[in-house]
Amino acid sequence: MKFGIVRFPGSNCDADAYRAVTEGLGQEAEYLWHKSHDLAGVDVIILPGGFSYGDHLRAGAIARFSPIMKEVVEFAQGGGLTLGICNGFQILCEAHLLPGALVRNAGLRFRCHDVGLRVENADTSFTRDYEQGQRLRIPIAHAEGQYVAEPATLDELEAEGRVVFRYVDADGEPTAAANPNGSARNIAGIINAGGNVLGLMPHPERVALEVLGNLDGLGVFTSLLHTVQASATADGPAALAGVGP
Amino acid sequence: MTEAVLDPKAKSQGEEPEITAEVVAEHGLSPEEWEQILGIMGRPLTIAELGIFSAMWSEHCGYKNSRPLLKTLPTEGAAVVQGPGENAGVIDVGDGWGVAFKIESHNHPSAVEPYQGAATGSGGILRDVFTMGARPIAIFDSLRFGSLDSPRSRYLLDGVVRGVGDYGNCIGIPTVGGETVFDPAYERNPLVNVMCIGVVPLDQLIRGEAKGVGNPVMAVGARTGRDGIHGATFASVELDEDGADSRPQVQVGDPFTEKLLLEASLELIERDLLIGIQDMGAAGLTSSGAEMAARSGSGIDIDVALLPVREEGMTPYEMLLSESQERMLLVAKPEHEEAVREVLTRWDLQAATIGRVTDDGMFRVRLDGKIVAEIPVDPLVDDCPTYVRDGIESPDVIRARESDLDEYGSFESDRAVQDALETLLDAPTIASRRWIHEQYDTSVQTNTLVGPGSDAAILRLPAGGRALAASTDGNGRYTYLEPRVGGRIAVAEAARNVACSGARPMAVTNCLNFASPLRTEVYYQLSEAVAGIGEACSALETPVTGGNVSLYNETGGKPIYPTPVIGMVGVLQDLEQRVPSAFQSPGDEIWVAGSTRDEIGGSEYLAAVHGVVLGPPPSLDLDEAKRLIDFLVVAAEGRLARSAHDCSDGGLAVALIECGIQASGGPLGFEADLDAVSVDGNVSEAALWFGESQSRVVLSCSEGAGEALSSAAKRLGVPLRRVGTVGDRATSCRLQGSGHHVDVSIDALHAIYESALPRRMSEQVGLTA
Amino acid sequence: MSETFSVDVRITPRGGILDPQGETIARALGNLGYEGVSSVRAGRLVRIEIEAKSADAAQSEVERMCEELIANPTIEDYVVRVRDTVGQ
Amino acid sequence: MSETFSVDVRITPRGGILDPQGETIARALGNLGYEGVSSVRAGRLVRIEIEAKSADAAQSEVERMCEELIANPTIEDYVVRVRDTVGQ
Ligand SMILES: Nc1ncnc2c1ncn2[C@@H]1O[C@H](COP(=O)(O)OP(=O)(O)O)[C@@H](O)[C@H]1O
Ligand SMILES: [Mg+2]
Repeated sequence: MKFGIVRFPGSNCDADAYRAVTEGLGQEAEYLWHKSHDLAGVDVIILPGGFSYGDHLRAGAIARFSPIMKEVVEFAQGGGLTLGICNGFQILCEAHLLPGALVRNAGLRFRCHDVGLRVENADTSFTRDYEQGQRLRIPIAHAEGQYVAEPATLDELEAEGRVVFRYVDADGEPTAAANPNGSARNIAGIINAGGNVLGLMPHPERVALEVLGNLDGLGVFTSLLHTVQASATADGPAALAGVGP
Repeated sequence: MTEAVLDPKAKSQGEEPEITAEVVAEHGLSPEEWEQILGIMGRPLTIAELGIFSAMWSEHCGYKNSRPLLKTLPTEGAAVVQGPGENAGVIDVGDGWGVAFKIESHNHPSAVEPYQGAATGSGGILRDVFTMGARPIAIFDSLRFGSLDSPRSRYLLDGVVRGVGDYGNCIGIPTVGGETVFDPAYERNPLVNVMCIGVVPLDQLIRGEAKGVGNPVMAVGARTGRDGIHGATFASVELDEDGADSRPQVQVGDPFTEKLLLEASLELIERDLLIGIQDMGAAGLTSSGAEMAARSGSGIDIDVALLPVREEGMTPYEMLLSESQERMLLVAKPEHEEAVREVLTRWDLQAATIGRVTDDGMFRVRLDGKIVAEIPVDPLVDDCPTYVRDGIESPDVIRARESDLDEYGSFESDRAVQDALETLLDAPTIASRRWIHEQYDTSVQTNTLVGPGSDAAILRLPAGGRALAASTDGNGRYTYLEPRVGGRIAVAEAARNVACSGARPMAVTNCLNFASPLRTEVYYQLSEAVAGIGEACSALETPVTGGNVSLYNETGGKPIYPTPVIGMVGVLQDLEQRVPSAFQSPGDEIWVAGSTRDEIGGSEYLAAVHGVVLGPPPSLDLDEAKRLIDFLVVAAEGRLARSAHDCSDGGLAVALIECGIQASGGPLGFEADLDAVSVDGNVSEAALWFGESQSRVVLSCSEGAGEALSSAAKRLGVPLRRVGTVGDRATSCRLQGSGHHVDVSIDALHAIYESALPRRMSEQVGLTA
Repeated sequence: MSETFSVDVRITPRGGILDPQGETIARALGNLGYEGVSSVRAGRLVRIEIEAKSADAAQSEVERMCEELIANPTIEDYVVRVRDTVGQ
Repeated sequence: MSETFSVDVRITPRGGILDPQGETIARALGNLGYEGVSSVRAGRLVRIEIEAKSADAAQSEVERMCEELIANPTIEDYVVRVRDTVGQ
C-alpha cells in the first residue's frame, strides 16, 4: 500500500509522516510536490504538519491554492482517504473539505506538549484499530489550533459521530484544563460526512516509532492500512468503514 | 584586470561623503587603525571601502580584543573534523556521520527588539550550520535577563521566547534545551545565545570557499534592504542609555524563507553542485565575500547593481553592509550554474549571479561596471589589528570575594530551612522552565529522546543506534567573583550535564559575553575566563571547535556579569544507555557522588535568600571532575544507575527535590539524610543544604544495585554515599541534615516549582504583528 | 487610463468568535491604569496598492480578493476602503 | 458628560522594514491571477471602545495607549482614528 505525503514548501512534518509510514508501519510512501498535479497512484494522502507557506495570513489559507490541491480535493471528494495533521487539518478546513476553522490558541502562545486524547469514534477508517473511548497520549505543537465552528455545525458533528478525537484529562474527562487551545467542546479531530477525510491537531506521526517509547499514534496508520486492505478485497472506496454514532 | 586609479568622488550613487577624521571615528576605527588602512591601500578610500574596513575590523568580525586569547584554547582532538574558523565546528560521530554545531549571540538586537532580535539570532546560527551541509536537528537557547520583578525584563523574556520559538517552530527544528538565568546584572543588557546542532554525512561536508577563476558568485534568498546597516559595528559598541537614537533599522526575520534556503542549500550540496557557500550574516555581503575569498586565497569581483534589492536608491555602501536576513552567498560549479538556478527556482528563491571568482586576491566591487571598492583580501581579513591589554582585577570584586560569610552559615530553625527551600524553588533561575519550553516545538523531526527539563537533551543520531547529548551552561556570578574558576566551571558543568545523561562529552562551542574590554577589569575577566575554559577543555579532553565573542555588553556604564556560555556535545554509543535525571520508582536507592565542601560563595542561596553576591565561587578540581565524568559514563554503559542529576544551582537539597518533582509519572516523595555526605563534619549548615560544591551528582538505582554502583565509583576514585530512598506519590519529602528537619509534601513543592514563571508572566501581552 | 489606489482591508474577528488577543490587551490596559475601555477587538489590516481604472474598480477588485483569499468568512468580518490614490 | 467612542488603531510595518507576510500575500494574489497589485503590507487593527469627554480626548487617550502598549514603535507605524460614537 502506498501513502502520498504532500510537501508544501514550508511543510516540516513531512519527513516524520514518511518515517511513521515506512519505519513505523512498514509501508510505502511517496512525497507529492505541491507544484505537481500527479498523485502517483497513492491509496492515502497525508497533508502533513508545518507552516505550508509560512502560515502568513492564516494557517493553510495559501496552501489551499497550491497546484496539487486541485487533485487532492478531487481525490477527497471522490472518497479517497485523506488525513490532515496539524497544518494539514488547517488546510483541509480552508479548502472546505472539513467544516469550521482553526484560530489562534486561546492562550495566544504556541504550545507543545503531550495531550490526553479520547477516541470518540473508533468506527472510522482512521481509528478502527483503537477501542471506542480509548485514551491516547499524543503531542501537540501549534499556535493556531483552536477549533471553532457555528453551534449548528458543532451539533451536527456531534450528532453524526464526526468528532473523532477530544482533548481529555487523566481521568478521560474533557475538562477545560485538558483543552490546550480553547477548542470548541474540546474537539481535537473531526471527520467529513463521507468518512474519508480526517483532520486533527495532535501529531500521531510523532508517536509511531518503537524507539521513541510511545506508539499511541501508530493506530491511525494501521487503521488506514487495514481499511485499504479490506477494501481491496471488497469493492473499492464505497466499502470503506462508514461513519455513524 | 586593473583599472585606472580610483576616483573616490565618482564611485557611489549620489553624494560621496567626505571621509573626515570624524567619519572614521564614527566607523569605530581608531586613528592608528586608519593610518594602517591608508598604508594598506596606498591611496584615499571610497566611502564604500571605509564601510568594508570598518565592518571587517570591528570586534564582531575581526575579534580585535579576543583573538590572542582565543588562540590559547585547545582545538585538537581525534574526533574534530572541523575546528574554529569555519561557519561551524564539526566532529566525527561514527559511521560516516558528522555533527556540526555552533553557538552565537544576538544580545544587542534583542535588547532593542526582543522578538526580532531573538528570531534573527536563531536564523543566523541555523544558516551557519546548514551552510556546512548539515541538517539542523536541534536548537538550544541560553538566556540571561534581569529580575522578573521588572516589567522590562518580563517584556524581554516574553519577546525573546516567542522569537526563538516562532523561528525554530516554523522551520521545524526542535528547541530542546538551554538555560534561563535571572539576575539584576542583565537588567539593561539581556543575553540571547543560540546554539544549533546539525548532522552531516562527512563526505558531504562543504566549506565557505570561493575557488576557481571565473566561477559564478551568486546571491541567494531574500532581497537586500536597508536592514541593520552597521549591525556588526553596532554589536561592538555599547548601547546608549535610551537605545533609541543609535537604533539602526531593525532586522526582521522570515523563517519561511529560511526554510526554503535550508532545503534548497542541502539539495545543492547533496547533488554536489557547489564549490562553496556561506551565510550573509554580520556585515552581510562584505564579510561573506571577503571571507570566502580569503579562505581559498582567491579574489572576488562583484557588481552590486546585480544584487536583488528591496528598496530603491540603495548605495553600494548600503548594499555591502546590509544585514538583511535569510541571504546566502554561493559559488557554483560553472558547469552546474543552470542546475543551481533550477533548484533555487523550484524552492521559489531569488538567485542572481553577481560576480565571479578571480585569482588576483582582490575584493572588488562594482556598480554598473564601475569600480567602487577594490581592497586586497588578505590584509582586509587577516591584518585586523589585535590588542593584548592589561587586565587588572577590580578591588570591588576582590572585596566581595573575600567577604566573611559566617553570618549566612546556619539556620535559626527548621522553618527557616523550609522557607529557604521554598524561596529557591520559586526563584526564576531554578524554577520549572515549562512556561518557556512549552512554547517551543520539542518533538518535531522525531529525534528527541529527552527534551527540555533534564540535565542534557538527547537526540537520535542517524549513525547506527547512537544518540547525541548536549547542554549549554555558564554561571556569570561565579565568573564575576573569580573569572578563571567561572570559566572552568562552565565547561565542567556542561560536561557533567552531558555525562549525567550517559554520554561521553566530546567537544565544545563557546560564547563569550563580556562588557567592554577597554576596561582593565573587564579585560582581566575575559583573559582569566578564557584561561579557565582552556584548562578545563584540556583536562576533560573536550576541544573547542568554534564559538562567538560578544563584547561591550553594558548599558549606561553598567556592565553585565562576565558570562562565558559553553555548549557541550557528547555521544551515547547506544541510545538505550541513556539515563534520565529524575527518580524512577518507589524503593529505589538514592546516592550522592562527589564531595560536599564548606562552600556557599556565589550561590543561588545567597542571592535568592539573602540578596548578596559574595564569597569565592565553589572550587573546581579538574581531576575530580574528570573522574566523575568517567564514572557517569561507566555507570550508564553498565546500566548501573536509574537516574543521575547534576547538583548545581540551589545545591544538594534542591537537586534532590528536582529529582522527585520531575519523575515522569508524576512527583515522587523520598527521604534523605544529608549528613551522610558530610564526612568530615566541617561543612556549615547552609553549605550542606544549599552549597554548590562542584562535581556532585544525585543518582538512584534499584534496590540492591547500590553495591555495583559503589564498586564502580570506588574503582574510578569517586566518593559515593547512600543518602536515602525514593518513596511514592503519597510520601512526603523528608530531608534531614545538620540537625534540621524538613517534611513537606512533594506536591506542595511541585506546585511552587511549576507556578513560579507562569505567575510572574501571566499578565504579559504577547503582541506580534 | 488607470491610477494606483491604496486600499485598506480591515479584518475583525466575527461577533461570537472569541478574541483572546483583544481581551488580553483590554486587561493589560486596565492594569496600566487606563479607565473607560469597554471593549478591545484585535484584528488585521491588509493594505494593498493596486492599479485600477477607478476607485470603484479598485474597491470591487479587492473585495474579490477578500472573498477568495484574504478573509475567512467563517471567523472574520471585513470591510474594504479605498483610501486614496498613490502619488506618482 | 462622556460618551463612548469607537477608535481604530491601524498599525503597519514601518517603511523599509521587511514585511514577509505582505510579500507572501502579494505573491499569492499574483498566482491567483490578480494583476496590478504593486504592494501589500500586512498590519494589525485594534478597535477600542472607550468612554471619553470628546472625540479629541478619546483620540489622545488611545494615542497614549499605543505608545505605551499597543504598538511597537521600533518596527511599526500607527494611526489612531476615532470612527464614531457607539450608540446606546
Ligand atoms: N531557554 C530555555 N529553553 C529551553 N530549555 C531550557 C531553557 N532554559 C532552561 N531549559 C531547560 O531546563 C532545564 C534546567 O536548566 P538548568 O537550570 O540550566 O539546569 P542545569 O542546572 O541542570 O544545567 C534543562 O533541561 C534546560 O535545557
Ligand atoms: Mg544548565
